[in-house]
Parts: sequence; structure tokens; C-alpha cells
Amino acid sequence: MSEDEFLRLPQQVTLEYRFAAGKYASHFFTTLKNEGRLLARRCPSGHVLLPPRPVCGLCNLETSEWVEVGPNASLGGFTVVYIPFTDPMTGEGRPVPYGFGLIRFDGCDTNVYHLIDETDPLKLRIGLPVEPVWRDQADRTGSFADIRHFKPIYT
Amino acid sequence: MTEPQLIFDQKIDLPYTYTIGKVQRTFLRGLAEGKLFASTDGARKFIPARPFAPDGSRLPETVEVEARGTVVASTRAGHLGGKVFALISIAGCDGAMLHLLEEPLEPGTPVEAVWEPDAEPGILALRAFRRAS
Amino acid sequence: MARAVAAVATGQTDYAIRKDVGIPELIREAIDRCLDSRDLTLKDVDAFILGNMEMFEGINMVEHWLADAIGIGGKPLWKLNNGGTVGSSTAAAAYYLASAGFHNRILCVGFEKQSEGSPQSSITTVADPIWERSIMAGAIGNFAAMTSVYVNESGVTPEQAAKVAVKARRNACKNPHAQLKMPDITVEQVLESKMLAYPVRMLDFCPSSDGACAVLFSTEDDAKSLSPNPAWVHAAVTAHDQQYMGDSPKRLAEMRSLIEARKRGYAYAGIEDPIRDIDVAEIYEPATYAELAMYECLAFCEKGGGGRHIDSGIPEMDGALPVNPSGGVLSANAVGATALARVAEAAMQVMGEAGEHQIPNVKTALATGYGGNAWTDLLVLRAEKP
Amino acid sequence: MPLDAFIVGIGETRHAPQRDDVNTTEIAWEAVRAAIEDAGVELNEIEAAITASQDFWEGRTISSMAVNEIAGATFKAESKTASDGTLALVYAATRIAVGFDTLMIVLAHCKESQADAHTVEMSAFDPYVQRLLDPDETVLAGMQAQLLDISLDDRARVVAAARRRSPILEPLDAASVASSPETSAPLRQLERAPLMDGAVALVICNAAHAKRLGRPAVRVAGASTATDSYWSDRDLRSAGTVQPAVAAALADAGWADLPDRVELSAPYAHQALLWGRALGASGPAAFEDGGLCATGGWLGGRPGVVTGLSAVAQCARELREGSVADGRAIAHGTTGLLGQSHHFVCVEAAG
Repeated sequence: MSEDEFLRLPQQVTLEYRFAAGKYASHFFTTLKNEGRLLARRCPSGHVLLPPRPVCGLCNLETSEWVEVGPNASLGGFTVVYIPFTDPMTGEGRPVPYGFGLIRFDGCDTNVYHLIDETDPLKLRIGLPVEPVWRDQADRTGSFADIRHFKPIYT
Repeated sequence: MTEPQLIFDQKIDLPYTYTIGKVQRTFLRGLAEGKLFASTDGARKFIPARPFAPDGSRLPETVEVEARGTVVASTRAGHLGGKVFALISIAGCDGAMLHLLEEPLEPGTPVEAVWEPDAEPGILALRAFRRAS
Repeated sequence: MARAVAAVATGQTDYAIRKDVGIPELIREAIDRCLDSRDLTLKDVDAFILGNMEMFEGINMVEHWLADAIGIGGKPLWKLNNGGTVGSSTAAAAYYLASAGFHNRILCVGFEKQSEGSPQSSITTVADPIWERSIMAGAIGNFAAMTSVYVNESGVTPEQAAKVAVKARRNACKNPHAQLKMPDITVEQVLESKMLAYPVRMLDFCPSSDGACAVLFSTEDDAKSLSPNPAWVHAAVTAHDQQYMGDSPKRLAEMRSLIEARKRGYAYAGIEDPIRDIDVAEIYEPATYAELAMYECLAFCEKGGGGRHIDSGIPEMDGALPVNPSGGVLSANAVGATALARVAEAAMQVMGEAGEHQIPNVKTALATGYGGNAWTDLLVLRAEKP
Repeated sequence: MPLDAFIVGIGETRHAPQRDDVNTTEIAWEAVRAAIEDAGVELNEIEAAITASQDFWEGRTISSMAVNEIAGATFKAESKTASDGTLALVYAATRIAVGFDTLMIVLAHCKESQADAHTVEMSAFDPYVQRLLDPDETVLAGMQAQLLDISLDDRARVVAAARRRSPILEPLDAASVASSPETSAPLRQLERAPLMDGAVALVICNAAHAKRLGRPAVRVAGASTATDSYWSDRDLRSAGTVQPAVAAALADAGWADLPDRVELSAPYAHQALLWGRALGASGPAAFEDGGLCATGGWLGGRPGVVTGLSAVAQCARELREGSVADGRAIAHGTTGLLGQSHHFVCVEAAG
């Protein structure tokens, strides 16, 4: 079968969604935007969970209270990405290389993935302290992308 | 002060490239040349051409058929700007083909294909069906 | 009483980028190979379970569109989607549905045509739209960040990870269906391959393939009539983790779902010492570092001993507990098919139908599925009827 | 070996056109929380969960990732049927029947307000030869209605009956249904079930556990599912696999005949009448006297993926209250364009 025998038809599939952030995310992002504070949920067994959520899977109990975490954090895991990657939400490619990793906010039991402002992997290590670098107030959208990235604190 | 219920408007916008198998390559390329090909097991003929009949049996070959048939059903899709969709059965062939009409037609009305000049292979190489002249 | 259930026939396509066939032809290749091996046709199948990730090909209710390609004719048609574990989830569902007698002969079909979509972008749609999706870096970025935790805790070296890649692509030479057959691959070649996301290099990671796998399950005497030595299911266990991708602190270093599934699965199947009690394992390793971590979570070796385990030669084709004689996921990966291919390969080993990569006299075979948010399916297949 | 699982807990959200106050995890938790409270069990006791959701409606690949924590499946088993809630119940019931699990959650959830129905439906059309024409299910329903000899008046009466019986939707009279704007000729806009957000959860267990819990239990006695050819290879006037599927469900339950209480799920009025006719109902009267859809069914306001399990929950509630004459009911769900698959679950008062 030579190459031109084949027939491959391109087709763009565009699906529009309006996601309700819900009770916990709305409260988190409203507080973050208005007061610059990061809120996690704690369950009766003391697990501090971010993102905040109705039920803690570790003990199968409803989370019971808000607790402030961060803003400083440490690396729960890290990498530097070298392969281009098109973000399906924006359709743009993210320039490479870029640091990316698991961010553990002080006081939190879980990590969240985010971008790291470092492209030399040998400088990064588990537990390295990092701090959030915010987008300007004007171009915040009320999502985790309001934090531009995390900057390592090399002491 | 009740807190705002945040809404995240997002889209999933993904490019796909569908690989077309043997009998349907002939079918879709045929449309671009103003021809209608059915797939067949030597006995039954199916439109649109497809590799397997509804009972799973193979339809490995293709055979050209006349681009004429009858309307099974048609509907003006007011909620989609008035486009007229129809299910068309082609003379001598099993199966039925979803396509467009220039205007709604009663079930059983004889129709013929209207070809899109110098079109790329694909279902849109056939512009629509119209009442047979 | 619960009926005994066995895998009685398998069929796989060659995993590759397939520009010659559409999705219906692709799944029928695997289905026909499976049914032909027992002189059966679609008419002999009572029910179908299909598995893939719909957004990888962008087709909603894809099983309903494929109904004609499998000649459904009014029969039961199930559709599962559990991410990477979907293939093994179809096998687990077949086990329970057949064991309860709700269906008898069940054909599981896992498939993916990854060349038709853009896998790295569609995998991002796995992420939670509110919390994770705007920050995702594709499967490789996420996986590499997890890998750093495991490397930090276990001290495994890139060379030890590279040995897994060498074992996989050499074993693949003995598997007609594998995509990456590399007879002369060396550790150096792996260490020099392009860095994708530190420390994961090109040859450390699984390929993206088009492919399909079909496994026919049946029960009791019917299973015996269909296969000279059926691969009886002794355990089909699933374990999930918490909801978000960053929830598990140790990630790979302590894959909670695999450890939980291993404990329950081994107890259920009466496995005490895996090296002694398991003759071959087909595990779902998306990357070399994952296989090393999975040795530990599966208790093939002590915690932190993944690197020493590959050094020991135990997981080699001629070792005490061969892992992925088929070449594994590192040699072929069409997500919807991949975890079911692990079950198929385990069944082929038990049935003595693995051809060139057959391990001698296999009595007990292990198969795992990995996917979702570090989820695990674990199945134990045996020559002996439960 | 017939299914032998007991429904001991029922939890259902108050379905609404647009629940902007909750995300998928939270709406599913509303149902699960109500179900475990009703069953008198703790989330920690749940051994496994089988869920039902569709990725294209949820806008997420592996859409069950949002719910396995609230379904009590952390470090336990969860599997997702990507079709209808009735199949999640059947799969769960088989794990109970073989004795592998004793206490499980079955969950179906969908937020139809999040998605664009046209593109979600268009994505279910044949990608090679149909999709580029940009159709949706309403187009097919229009063609089907054109072929069926079911009058607009009868169709409008079915919708009015559903709305009158619905605990959540505003009542509508037949005249206003018949005069609503035309969508795909001859269909009117109000002939189609509205898009809804909601979730349904059931707690199921084996006989011993049901006795121990002492809750009013309903027994899952049998079930069936049957899939027809793809929509364009079918006679659109036919009720497809409705009759063979219901016959198979009755056989699986060991029931000689169809019970009086049938809860049907149909997204269009003409399909309710077509499928109702296949179940022995002669016309709109069966809907007006509640025989076929006591609380309006899908047309009474249920999200598509949830409608089958909601039908089971409705029958289970009535059986518990003893308001079903012969103590037997059969619930129906459907998936695929123009009802390509039909699913039936037989439930009976556990006595």
C-alpha cells in the first residue's frame, strides 16, 4: 500500500462546557481573589486536603472545616519538561523547557501540580521550599492559573 | 453576603484524523468523482459502503451503483437553521444514507444525487439529494 | 453457587500506527483472530464488553456505532471506560457477569487508535476541569514528576531503569504483535535517547500505538470444551486512590492502589511468596521507572529494592519470575487494549499458547492494569480450576 | 442463577435544569449521602462502587474520577459503565450474587447543563459518513416521528401527563406543548425531555446483610440488556429491542408475565408511545393514569444517564411503601441514538 493509497480525513471536534466550580472551589477562589489566602478542607481525622472537597477518602468522613495553608510550599516532586505540548484548552503550545512539579503547601497533606520557575533539574529536590508568583491582579481568572508559577527559594 | 457561584467556561478543542478503511476509501473517493459505490459480499450491496453488514458479515468488495434512490424520511431541522436532513435508500441496496435535501420530500419520493464540483473525498462531495428529474 | 470462569481464547492486532484500516476493521482483526483460534464466529458469542477512552478518538457512545462491526443483533453490549485500566476492567466485569451466570460466553474487546487523536492533549481531558486541567503537562510531565519521588526514596539509577527498557524491547522481538522490537538495544542507547521530562527519556517511556485486543471468557464445562487448558480466573481485584492527581504523597514510591490490590488479590488466590507462587507476570508499566516501583508494590522484592531486583535477573525471560515476556507496555501501547493485552498474555502463558515468548509450564500468571489516578486492576489466572 | 441483591438505601437529588451551586463531585455526594443515611450505613462500610456516567456529557475523560472518593471507593473497587445506571446496578448485583462483595454503592450522575447537547449528540454519529452533516438526535427523532402514525395531540397528551405527575417540573397542558416552536419537523420543542442536572445512588447488599440492617428492602430479581443495530441500519418505526429485552428480563427474574407497574424512560413523547405500545399500552391513557410513568419518567425531568437508575429508585420506593398491588415492578433505561439499547430491571418487595 503506497502512501497515497491511504485516506485520512481531518476533523476538529470542539466541545463547549460551562463547569460549575461548586461550593468548595467557589469559596476557595473567591477567598484567594479577595484576600490572597489559600484554604484547604480538614476532616475529623485531621487530614488537610487541597483541593478542598466534600469527603476525605482516607477516612471516608465528610470534611468538617476550612483551614488556611501556605502560601509558602515545598516540592513534593519535580521534573523539567522538554517536549512541546499543546494545551487543549487554549490550543497553544507551552514553550519548552519548563519546570513542573508537585507543590505541597505548608500545612497541607496533599500536593497540587503546578509550574516551577527552574529549568535545571539538578537544582531541584524533594522538599525544596518554593513560593508562589502571582499573575497581575488584572489578568487573574479565578483558577489555579492565577499563580503564574512557583519560584524555588535557594538559601 | 452569599458567595458567587463560579462558572468555568472551557472548551475541549481536539484535532482528529480519521483513517478510512479499504471499501470506504473507494466510497468517499468515488463521491469526489460523482460516483456512488456500494460495498458488497457479491450478493447484498450496502450504502453507505462499510466493511461489515449489520450481522457482522464481511463486505470486502465495492461496486458502482446509480446515485438514485427514494426518501425513507425527511425533516426540516428548524432548530438547526432549517437544514433539511433525510434518510435515503439507494435502489437495489440495503442500508440507508443520512444526507441532505434541497427541500423536505414525502417518504417514497424518488431522488437523485447533486454533486459538489471538484470536491475533496468525503461525504460533502455529495452536496445533497433532490427530487429525481 | 458462583461459576468458575476462564479465558479460553485471545486475539491481538499488531500494535503500530495503522493507516490502512478504520476502527471497525481494527477491532475485527483482533476479534476474528480470537474467534478463529477456536473455530467460532460472532454468532457463538453471548455478550460483548467494549473498552476504550472515547475522547481519544472523539467518538461518543462508540460501542453503539461499532454494533454492526460486531454483528450485535440484539445481544447485550456493555461499555466501560476506566482509563488505562479499562482493558482489565472489561476482563474483571466479564468474570463477575459470567460467574453470576448473567451471561455465559463474553467477548471483551479493548481498543484504541491513538494515531487518530492527539494522545498528549486528550490525556489532559482526564484532569479535573476546575483544579487541574489548566496546569496539566500531559501524561509524560505528570509521570516524570511522580518518578522523582520514587528515585529520591529508592535510589534507583537511570542505568537500572534502562535495563527495564532493554528487557522489554528484546522480549518484544519474540512477540509478533509488539511495536518496538529492538534486538540490539543497549543500556547506553536508552541513556542517550532524548530527554522527554527529567529523568524520563524517550526509550524509558511507552509508545503510542493503534491496536485492539480480544479475550473470550466462558464458564465451567463450556470453557473446557472451548480450550484444551483454559486460564481460570482466581482473582479479579480493583483498587482506586483518592480523587486528585496530587493527593497521593508518595505516588509511585508507594503506589497505594497497587499495594492494596496486591494484598487482597494474593490473599484471594492463596499467593504467599510471589517469586515461588507466580510463574509469570504481565504488568502494566507505562515507563521503566514504573516497572521498578511495581516490583516493590507487588512484593517481588523488598521496599526500595526495585533497582536491585532488575539487576538480579529474576524478571528476565529465564529468571525466577519473568515480567512482561511479551515486551509489555513499553513495547506496545494502545490504551484501551493495553490492560486487556496483559490479561490476554497471562492467559496465553497459562494455555501454553504464547509461542516464542512462552515461559515453560506456567501454572499461575499475574496480570495488572494501571490507569486513572494511579488505579490498579489485578487478576490471577491459573491452569487449575478454582 | 438469578440476580439476588437487595436495595436497602435510596438517594436521589432533586433534579433541576441547572445546578450551578454544585460540581459533579458534590451533586453525586448529595445522592450517595442520602442513600447511606437511608440504609443506615457508614461510607466506611462500603466495599465497592459501580458508577455510570458519560465522558462527553461530563466534559472529562474517565468521568468517574470525580466520584470514586465520595462513593466510598478510595482504596477499594470502582468501575464505570459508560452507558446507563441500570447496567451499573446489574454489574454490582452480580458481584453481590457471587459473594465477592456484600455492601455496595451504585451511582449514576450527569450534569446536562454543563454541555452543549447538539455537539455531544453530533459526536455520537458515524465519524466517516454522517458527522460532517452536523446532525443531532432531534433530527433523527423528527424523521422517526414523521414515519410513525402517532398524532401531535397524542404526543402532547403524553408530555402533559408527565409534567402533571412530575414532582419537579412545572405542569404544562397539551395545547401549549403542541404549540411550542417546531424543532425538527414534525416535532415541537416541548416534546423532548428537558436537559437536567442530577444523580441517583442506591445501597445494595446480600440477603444476610439486608436482614441484619433491618431496613425495608427491595429485591433485584432479574434484569436484561439488548442492543440493536446502529440507528441508520434500523427500521425507524420499530420499537427495536424493547420486546426481546423485556422478555429476557422476565425470564431472568422467573416472572411469568409483565407486572402492572412499569416505569418507562423515553426522551421523546412519540418514543414513549412507541415503546409503551411494545409493552402492551394502547396510547396516552397509560401515561395519564400513571401506569407507565408514575412520576413522569424521563419526560418528567431526569438527566439522561440517570433516568434508568431513577426509574429503579422510583419503583423501589413504591414497593417499600406497599403501594404496588402485586409487589412487582420493572424499570427501564435506554442508551444510544433512537433507543439503540434497552435495559430492564425487575424489582420486587422483599417481604
